Amino acid sequence: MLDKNGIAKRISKELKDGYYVNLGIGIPTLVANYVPEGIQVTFQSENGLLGMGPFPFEGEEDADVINAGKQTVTMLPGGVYFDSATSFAMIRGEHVDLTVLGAMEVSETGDIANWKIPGKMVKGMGGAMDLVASAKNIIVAMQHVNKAGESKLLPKCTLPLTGIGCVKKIVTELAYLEVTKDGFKLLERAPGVSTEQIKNATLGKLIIDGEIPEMQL
Amino acid sequence: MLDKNGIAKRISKELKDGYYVNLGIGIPTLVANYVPEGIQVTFQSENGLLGMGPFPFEGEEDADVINAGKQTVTMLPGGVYFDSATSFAMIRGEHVDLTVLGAMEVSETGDIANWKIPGKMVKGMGGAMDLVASAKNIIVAMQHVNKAGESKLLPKCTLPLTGIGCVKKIVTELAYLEVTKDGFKLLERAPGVSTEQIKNATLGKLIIDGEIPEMQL
Amino acid sequence: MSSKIFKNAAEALQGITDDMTIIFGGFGLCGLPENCIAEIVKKEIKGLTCISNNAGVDDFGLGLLLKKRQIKKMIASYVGENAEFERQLLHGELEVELIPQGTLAERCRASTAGIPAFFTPAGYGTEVAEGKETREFNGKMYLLEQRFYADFSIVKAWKGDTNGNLIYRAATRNFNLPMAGAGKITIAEVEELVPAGELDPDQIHTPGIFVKRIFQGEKYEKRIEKVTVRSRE
Amino acid sequence: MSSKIFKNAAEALQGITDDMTIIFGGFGLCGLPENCIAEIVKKEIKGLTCISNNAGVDDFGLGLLLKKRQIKKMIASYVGENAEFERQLLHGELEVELIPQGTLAERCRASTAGIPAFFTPAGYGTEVAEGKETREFNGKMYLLEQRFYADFSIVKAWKGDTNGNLIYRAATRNFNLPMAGAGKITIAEVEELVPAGELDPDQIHTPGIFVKRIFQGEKYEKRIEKVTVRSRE
Repeated sequence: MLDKNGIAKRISKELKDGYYVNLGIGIPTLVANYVPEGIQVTFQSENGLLGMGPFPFEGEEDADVINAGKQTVTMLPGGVYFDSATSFAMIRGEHVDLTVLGAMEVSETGDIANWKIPGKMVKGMGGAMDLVASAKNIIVAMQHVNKAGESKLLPKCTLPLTGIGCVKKIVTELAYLEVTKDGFKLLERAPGVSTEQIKNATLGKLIIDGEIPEMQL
Repeated sequence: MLDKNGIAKRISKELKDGYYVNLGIGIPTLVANYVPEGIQVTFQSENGLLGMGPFPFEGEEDADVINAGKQTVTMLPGGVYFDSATSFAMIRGEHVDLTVLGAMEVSETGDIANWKIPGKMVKGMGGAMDLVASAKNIIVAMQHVNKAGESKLLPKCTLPLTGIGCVKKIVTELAYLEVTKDGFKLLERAPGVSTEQIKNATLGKLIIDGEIPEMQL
Repeated sequence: MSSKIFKNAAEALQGITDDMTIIFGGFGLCGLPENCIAEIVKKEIKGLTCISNNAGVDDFGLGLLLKKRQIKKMIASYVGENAEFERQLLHGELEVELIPQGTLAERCRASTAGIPAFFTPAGYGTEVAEGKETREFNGKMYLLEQRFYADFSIVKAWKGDTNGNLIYRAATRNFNLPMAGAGKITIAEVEELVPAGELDPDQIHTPGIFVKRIFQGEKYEKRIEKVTVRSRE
Repeated sequence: MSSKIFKNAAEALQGITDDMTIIFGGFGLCGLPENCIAEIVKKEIKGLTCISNNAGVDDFGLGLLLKKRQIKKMIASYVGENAEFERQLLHGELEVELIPQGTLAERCRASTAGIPAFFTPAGYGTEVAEGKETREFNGKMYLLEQRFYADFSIVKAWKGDTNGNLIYRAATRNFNLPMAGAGKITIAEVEELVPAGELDPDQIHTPGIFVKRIFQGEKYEKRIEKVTVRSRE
């Protein structure tokens, strides 16, 4: 079973040299800590930064340098600032290679719900709808089941959608899965997790094709 | 009767303090030489200059600093360079206060034809169609009649159109006219030109309302 | 000679009255037109429709207008971090229209650029697309989104000159740039106002033609919403 | 590590083959990707559809490709100043599509920004509108115009860094900026290539994400189309 850092670490193995990557708030943000050695990855933040670095040292925080999560950050050498229209030109124009974001539900056809729970205060979709409608490559980082123990990998989303048919991969504490036209294809088991456990935690159609390898982190 | 400089001079009286102005090639360019004292006018060139100044001194021409007519120019202090998409955002977004351009024909409803003569080599419309479709205030600077002696102020244009219902004012060697919903309204006669001469040179509907004053230049 | 220069926020905001639609620059609390917001609170202008990426926090940014019940309708992409907002919304005291962030940015840019409408993929297949025209281009589905028609745009820049040219610093460019020019009248407040000619014409982010009024803000608090730091080893 | 840096035009142009659609930056002869154009002449690539504001003059710019009959179709806003162009057009050897300049700029920007189509007023009521959808917004008529789908964009900048970030000088920004990112692959040639980190992140005009390949041009002639000067009194 993976913890949050484990999920981030598994996702980081999908990073490729030269990639431009947009990381959502939460677990996705942790992916930046596990960029494999020897490759260069540039992080985009949709409020207008490319080449985002780590948090600033104490006392060096700058109100003018924040990320999309409104946290103080730094810029790496070679980075660039731009405006919000240009930022979404990058996203909508498919110049960003990989988007990693969290989800409340994912359907077996790749629909994603992550912005609204009916009856609860709605905070807004922020940039999520643009990101999922535009990205060539979307990986969802989330828990396999919700707090009530119900599967978040469903035949059909029950919550209001953020986007349709867009999720390509999912990494949870239990598994690494691909969304195919036939359903969720199990690619890897988290360390110490059985295929049976994953099957029990997945409500949407799960494809188990042969022996499923355990993740190498 | 006005010469080219006279036409430009009459048009310059329509400039107002604080105006942003786009001048077309030919007579319109001359308007820049007659900006009334005490007012500030900023010239926009659609290839990406705001705050365009005069031609450079001999030997100071810079290949990177040209206007939309591809002539070497200079920039005044406080000027700014920008890209073509931003330039036409200024034009289309009606941020330019006045556009002055030449024409081959203008109709009594304000249609303009100035880019194409069937059977002749077509050079293209350049920025003219954007300018005439967008400007709040368009003044046409042209000769009243063409080389064959035919009126260029017509009931209907015979040449392919550049834009429809857009011309607000016309200054020719003979007159200063306004395009109204009822036709060309004669506002001023050029020095030494009679109302009769203007009537004879105008094929479109001409409105002569009372005594027509002579231009003061 | 006409001048774009105004003495302070109070003078620059002339003409803003109740029930107008106003576009506000900034992202979160970053790059906010602080002086204009404070002045609108002071002027007690009410019934506003505000277009802004966020709604501020309880005691800063547009949160200050919310607290005084000056906002009738909020058009934004993300409105978390604000308890008073939630209270007014749940009690039906506030109208809210939520828009995908990229669509919001592009609608502002379209307003500035005289583009009345454009197609975008964001929100296709979701409730955002309800009632909107959809169309396929090159095998992908898109929705038609329209520009705004706002009375004023209020933006904040780092440096400005007397011609209205603006330069933003770091991540404060955000929505300020596409919003500069988006309203009928654009007001820019700047940290430093310099004479025309002092800014490099190659480095100006917003050409002055988009800005009708400019003033140097009295002071900038520049509050940070989430201070995140790492310790020095 | 992957790198965007190429040694010269010959290497940067890898993959450009006959019958492709290529977008070229520049306005007139100002801000032209001179080295790439020279190399395409040398490579004798044929049947090209070229999207560019102008078609060069007889012996410079895209005129060099015209002379060698490498262009099948020219998409531009203004094609005067070129006798060979006129000859080929009148003899039916060349296809031409003329587009209003602002529409051309916006279609390039839309291609970069993933906007498939937008409404614009330019050309309404003229032959440019023939066969196009028209619609009224807020009492004014507009046409629907679509983005391009080009194989390559080739742009020219003043300075670039190894991350692909670009800074243009003076009026050379023109079509280069909206075209950077408009093709499937964007190639930038620059007068000076510097290491990443040397350019001020606030002053970069084209963020490197839009540029896939970059090289420092061997030399720049920067020809002037019309030298206009005033004499010193």
